[in-house]
Amino acid sequence: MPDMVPMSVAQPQERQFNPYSDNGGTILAVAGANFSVIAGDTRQSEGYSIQTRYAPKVFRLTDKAVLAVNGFAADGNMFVKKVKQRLEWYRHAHSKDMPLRAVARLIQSMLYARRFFPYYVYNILGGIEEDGSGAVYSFDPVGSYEREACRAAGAASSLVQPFLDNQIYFKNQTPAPGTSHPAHLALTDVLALVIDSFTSATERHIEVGDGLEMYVVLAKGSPLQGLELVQGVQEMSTTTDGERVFIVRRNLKRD
Amino acid sequence: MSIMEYNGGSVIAMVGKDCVAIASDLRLGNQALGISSNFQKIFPVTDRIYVGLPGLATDVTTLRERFRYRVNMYTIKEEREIEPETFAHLVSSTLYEHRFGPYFIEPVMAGLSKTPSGGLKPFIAATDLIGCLNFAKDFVVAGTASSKLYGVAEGLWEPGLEPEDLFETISQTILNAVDRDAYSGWGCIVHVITKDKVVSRTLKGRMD
Amino acid sequence: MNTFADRFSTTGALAELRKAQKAADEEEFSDAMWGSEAGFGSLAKGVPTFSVPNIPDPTAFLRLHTDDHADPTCKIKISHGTTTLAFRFQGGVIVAVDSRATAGSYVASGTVKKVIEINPYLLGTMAGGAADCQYWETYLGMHCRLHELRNRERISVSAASKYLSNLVYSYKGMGLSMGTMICGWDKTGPAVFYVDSDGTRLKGDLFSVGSGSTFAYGVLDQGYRWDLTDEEAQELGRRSIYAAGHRDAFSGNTCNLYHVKEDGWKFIGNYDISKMHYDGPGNVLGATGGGYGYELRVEGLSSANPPVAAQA
Amino acid sequence: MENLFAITGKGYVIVAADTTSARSIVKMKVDEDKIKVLSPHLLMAYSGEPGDTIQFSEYVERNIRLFQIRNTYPLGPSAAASWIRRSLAESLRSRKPYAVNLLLGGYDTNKHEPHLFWVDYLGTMTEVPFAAHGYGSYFVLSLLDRYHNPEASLEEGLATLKRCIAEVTKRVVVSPGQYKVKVVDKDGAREIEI
Amino acid sequence: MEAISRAGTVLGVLAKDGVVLAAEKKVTGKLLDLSGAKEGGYGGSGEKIYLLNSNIIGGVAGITSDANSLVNYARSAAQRHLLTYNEDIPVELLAQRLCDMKQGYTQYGGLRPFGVSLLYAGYDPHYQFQLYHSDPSGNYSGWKATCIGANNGTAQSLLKQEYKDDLEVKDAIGLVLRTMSKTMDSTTLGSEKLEFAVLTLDPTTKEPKAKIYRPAEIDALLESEGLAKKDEDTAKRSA
Amino acid sequence: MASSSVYSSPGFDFSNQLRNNFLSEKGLPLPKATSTGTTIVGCLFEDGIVLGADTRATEGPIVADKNCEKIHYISESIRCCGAGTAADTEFTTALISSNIELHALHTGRKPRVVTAMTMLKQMLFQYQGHIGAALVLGGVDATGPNLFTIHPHGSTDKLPYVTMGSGSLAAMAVFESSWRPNMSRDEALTLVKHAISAGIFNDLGSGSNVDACIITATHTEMLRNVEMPNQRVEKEKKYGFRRGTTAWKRETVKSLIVEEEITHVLGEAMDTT
Repeated sequence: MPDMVPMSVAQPQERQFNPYSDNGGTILAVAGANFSVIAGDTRQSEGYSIQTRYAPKVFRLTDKAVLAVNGFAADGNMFVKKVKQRLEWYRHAHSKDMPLRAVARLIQSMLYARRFFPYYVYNILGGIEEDGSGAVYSFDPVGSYEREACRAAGAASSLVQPFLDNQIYFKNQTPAPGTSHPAHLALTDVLALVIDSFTSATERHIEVGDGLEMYVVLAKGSPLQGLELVQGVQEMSTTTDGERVFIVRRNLKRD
Repeated sequence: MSIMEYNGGSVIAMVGKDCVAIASDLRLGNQALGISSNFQKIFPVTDRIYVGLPGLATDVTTLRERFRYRVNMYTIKEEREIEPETFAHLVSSTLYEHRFGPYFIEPVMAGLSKTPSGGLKPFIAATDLIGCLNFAKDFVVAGTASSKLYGVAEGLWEPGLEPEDLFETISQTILNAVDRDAYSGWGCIVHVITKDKVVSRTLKGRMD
Repeated sequence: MNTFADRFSTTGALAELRKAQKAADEEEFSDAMWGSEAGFGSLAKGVPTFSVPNIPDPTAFLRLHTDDHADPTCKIKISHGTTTLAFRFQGGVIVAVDSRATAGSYVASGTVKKVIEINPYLLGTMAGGAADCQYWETYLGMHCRLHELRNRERISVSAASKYLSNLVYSYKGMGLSMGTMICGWDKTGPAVFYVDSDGTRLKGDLFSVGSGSTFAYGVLDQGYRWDLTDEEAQELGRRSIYAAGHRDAFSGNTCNLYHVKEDGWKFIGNYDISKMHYDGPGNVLGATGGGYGYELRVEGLSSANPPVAAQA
Repeated sequence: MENLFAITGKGYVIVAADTTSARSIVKMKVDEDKIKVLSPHLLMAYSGEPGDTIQFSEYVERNIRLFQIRNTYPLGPSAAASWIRRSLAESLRSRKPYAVNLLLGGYDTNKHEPHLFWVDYLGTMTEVPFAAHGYGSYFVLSLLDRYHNPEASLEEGLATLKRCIAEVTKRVVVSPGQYKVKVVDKDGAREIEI
Repeated sequence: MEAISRAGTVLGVLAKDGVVLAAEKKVTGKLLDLSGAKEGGYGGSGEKIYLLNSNIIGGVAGITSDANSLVNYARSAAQRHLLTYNEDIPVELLAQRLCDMKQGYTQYGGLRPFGVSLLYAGYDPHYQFQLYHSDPSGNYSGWKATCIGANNGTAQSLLKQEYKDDLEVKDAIGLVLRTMSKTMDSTTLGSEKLEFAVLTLDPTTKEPKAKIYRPAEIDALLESEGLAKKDEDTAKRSA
Repeated sequence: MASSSVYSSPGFDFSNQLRNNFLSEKGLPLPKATSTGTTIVGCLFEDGIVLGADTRATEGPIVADKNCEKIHYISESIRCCGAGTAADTEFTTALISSNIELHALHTGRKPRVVTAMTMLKQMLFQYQGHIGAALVLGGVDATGPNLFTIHPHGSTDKLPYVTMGSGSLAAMAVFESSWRPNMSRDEALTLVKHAISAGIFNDLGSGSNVDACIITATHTEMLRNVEMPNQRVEKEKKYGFRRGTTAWKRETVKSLIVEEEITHVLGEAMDTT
């Protein structure tokens, strides 16, 4: 990465092979009982400058799987392309979409194949499992992965994740006497939390902003759960009888 | 591993309705090793001013003693208690004096200042390690968990919180932030300063 | 001394890797990809292949971009820090681990599964690079199954650990990081083997691996006996992981406890370390009741020794 | 590798230090006393950079003694600890800082309480019920979390100390063989054989 | 010395659970601006009794300007001790510090000694409650009850008669006020002529707590002791 | 060590430097101070000068202060915008402000902008760039309006329109395309707002609000937060907690209304009542 600090002291030049750059941004995914929400901002930056205000970080892989990638944009785009290619092959060979569980393992082996020349990408895979439950899988750059209920990654992950711990897992909150915390949140609550997470991150992290894209994956046969009332929702699914994918867009601050 | 992370520790201060709150964790570490789970980083300056000193622990003690000395001398000479604004500048200039060999501390101050009409007004401030003052209207944070604190506080803080609600908000903020920080934690303490009392509570935080 | 050896030993491995990479480049778009092998396809060939940057010293490249100790600003953070332990006793093997993953000072996850269930009779633990452990132990599981199919009997713990050890040893110097304990029950009874990415493989009764291992040893050594009852042994495992989770900044969150017996392993439970501190592990076998935390244990006790007269 | 341990109990502090003085890979001396009796009710165990340890501990010893001569009463444990910490913190700002880690055990004869302070070479100080310096601390702190009892009798305290020493001897690669143990209580400071 | 014997009386009595200090104000008058004094102020309202550190109060007799300078010195010395040892300065040590300085001024030509005597009433964990006296030459001594300033001889002998060991603070307060009322030049005793302070232990924190009385509180106290203005008969009777 | 007075001697104290070198030799890198990524600008118009600044202060990629003040007071008709290390700009301008005041009292004349500029450049040059202050200094004096930039190493420029900080390129682009000599006051203010906005929106180091200051021979007008294009939208949810949500172990209440206002905390505050 070129040194952006204008007043830095000259250092001895060293030629090193550095194919990586950090393009900022943040992604986040939350799994519900029968849905999952996968979101990312759309700013792509390098150092102090914005490369583009609209570079999607979240991609629909199939009707039941959505992948968010964050880190080095070039690696990320290439990686998504390759995953999509593998899924396409799978569809041709098996005439069905690859189950989410299998997509997760596929992504692990694809990332680990580059163990010695890693993709600089943090992946979060969200979608619906074969049993109809919402699921989120998070990956590190070399492929270790884990199924979780919510996960933030990228530049502002350390700002967003503890907030989600508190609001989604109810960490450190004692329930009112005689009650207990709900196991799953409603879709509209999750969407509100996601939007607030991103507006908060935009306030305090310079690399987050411009736009927000939220994908919602609904389990097969699940009702819309208030999604129809959300302003600007758009359906992306290819079929109407399987899992359904929706996208919701919001503006974020541009400073 | 930055030197600010050597001993760990974080502090946050928040403004409420006619009150302020300041909270810190209680860990003293030696890098990854926890040494003490009762290391105070917040000290009373006067009745209505508290200062939190997260950073290198040796400087926590040294600066605490220095500030106490300078404030006591101020009180002796001026024959009145120091005001939070004045104290903030005392802190700031003490740190900037060491511009080229700084103390590794990022102080956070919270207090109630007297208004000309005789009322009390919430005051919070923070400085970086060389004394650049930041007078925020909502909250200020510092320490190893600062980025986590910013994120949670930005989400949870609302204007006009009553003392008891402010206690809940600041407690939830610091507890969840330090749980995501390896170098902070081991219990937290919260001080809520109102016009007629200071309530200090030790929280039941994660001990790992 | 290490770097000296590295410089002269990596060349051989490198050439191998280059060859492998060439194969991989061709492999990636080969016919196999179209079939059902997609995903683990490359594994069926015996040794998986890896792409390597086309530069003189890929190891240095990897170190430059992933090792956060050498350069805190490096981009690819590989999570470190862990406490895992396993010990053998008369009733089998106890395996206990924490669940925290950290990247720098950030606690990246508090729910990591650091026990890898290789098959119903074998467990592997995870310390060091999470991906390295996950991947190679999954890979080991595949080969254990192949062994069973070929030889009509379960692989011994010793053989499985040797297989893993040989695998990672072939990548020595390339930057793999793995410290694992392979635990199981075979014809010889309960067995624990320690295997790491340097190629070390040790048979023993009691091991603890990771940044918090010293704290675990402190409690484990004092309470360990061969003739522990099952309950005592499980309690000792929990208590040791708690000790490490408490003192070590890079360990904590929860403790996962497994017990390997003759008929395979059994998951005993997941215990929150903070809850163990304040309330103890709950109503479980072997628990002594009450929180493990020091200040809870000594509540109301005082070292002050006022003379009797002064008290009166 | 040097190890210092200290444990408080009912009305006393036990301070233990290994007795080896090493240079490179050689043990130069195996019966070195690393615990100074600073005043009738104050003990200081030290480890760190060879040379600095002796110079600093003697400097402290003489100054604490001087205070006592000048002012007819000895400094209390916490006042002494504060002064020592300050000396270390100030030395850190000098051309040649002392790299010395300390454990200060004392008995407050006014309040009838034992006090134990953990001080490192940066001048970090905290009061604790038990403490350790050196690689041994990574093993014994968890052990003491489990076994330490603030109301233990001296015998029980020494038994816990023996556990610590046994653990370190078992697990640390280069562990010192012998330890010197001193205890301070209402009757003053004295050495104990274990 | 001359100045001291003419200065307002300062009187101190040590009790087993506290120390009491009282002083006679000389500078009085309708025109004196006492608006600052009403607040209580940091260093005592008037001219005679000062808080030297949170565990020590001092009473001065002598040249007021010298006294101010010494009080400042004492406060700095106490703060320096707090800075180095993180504990309140022991009472005797503070007396020593001041005497070291006072003595220095007697030794060199061209420098005038301080024309001030002081009483130090304080608490520390070493010797509990203490009362010291220091004179311009740099001597200091500990007392159970003593007096400096005008008429100190009379007061001393009165104290000698009336002092009993195991005195409690409330008895000491009475003793001090009665003695003051007899020794003071003026016939009436009231807040405009008297400064008064007590050092005790805070019952909850067990830390020393100094209380320098406000004018209104002094009057109230005198009232309760039956020594209020123009009430000398009662005073005599109770004595 | 601390002097016995609250008023310590002026100047820097280097006593920690040896220690910090010692610590960094031990492999503990020294931390970074708050810096203002910043866009600051200034331009001439027919009656005087307009200065402008954004209000974001950053610590690495984190926004430390969303609404800080970067236009500092030097004298009634001289102001100075600061970019770079925040504490340095703050204290350098404060020091020069006080020196200018003394200078004005000494000479009995209104201070000149060049005087302030010379003081600043001499100070910065003396510290060889170690004081990281990049400044835009503007004001009106007896010689008319003057506008300078001062770089951290002490070099200066005198130009009709200037920009500094990480957003300087974005802001300069606006000036280059639209600045004309002898603009009116409103035109100049609008131009400055545009230039700062360009920095706010296109440079990640700059953000939040626009501050401006218009200085003419007779009058100085500080327009704090003259534009606020980045107000946070209302949150989707309320995040109040039920009282009793947080578990706590111990509570102490220090009452401040009783007559004895202070409880004793080891020599902390002194009791006088």
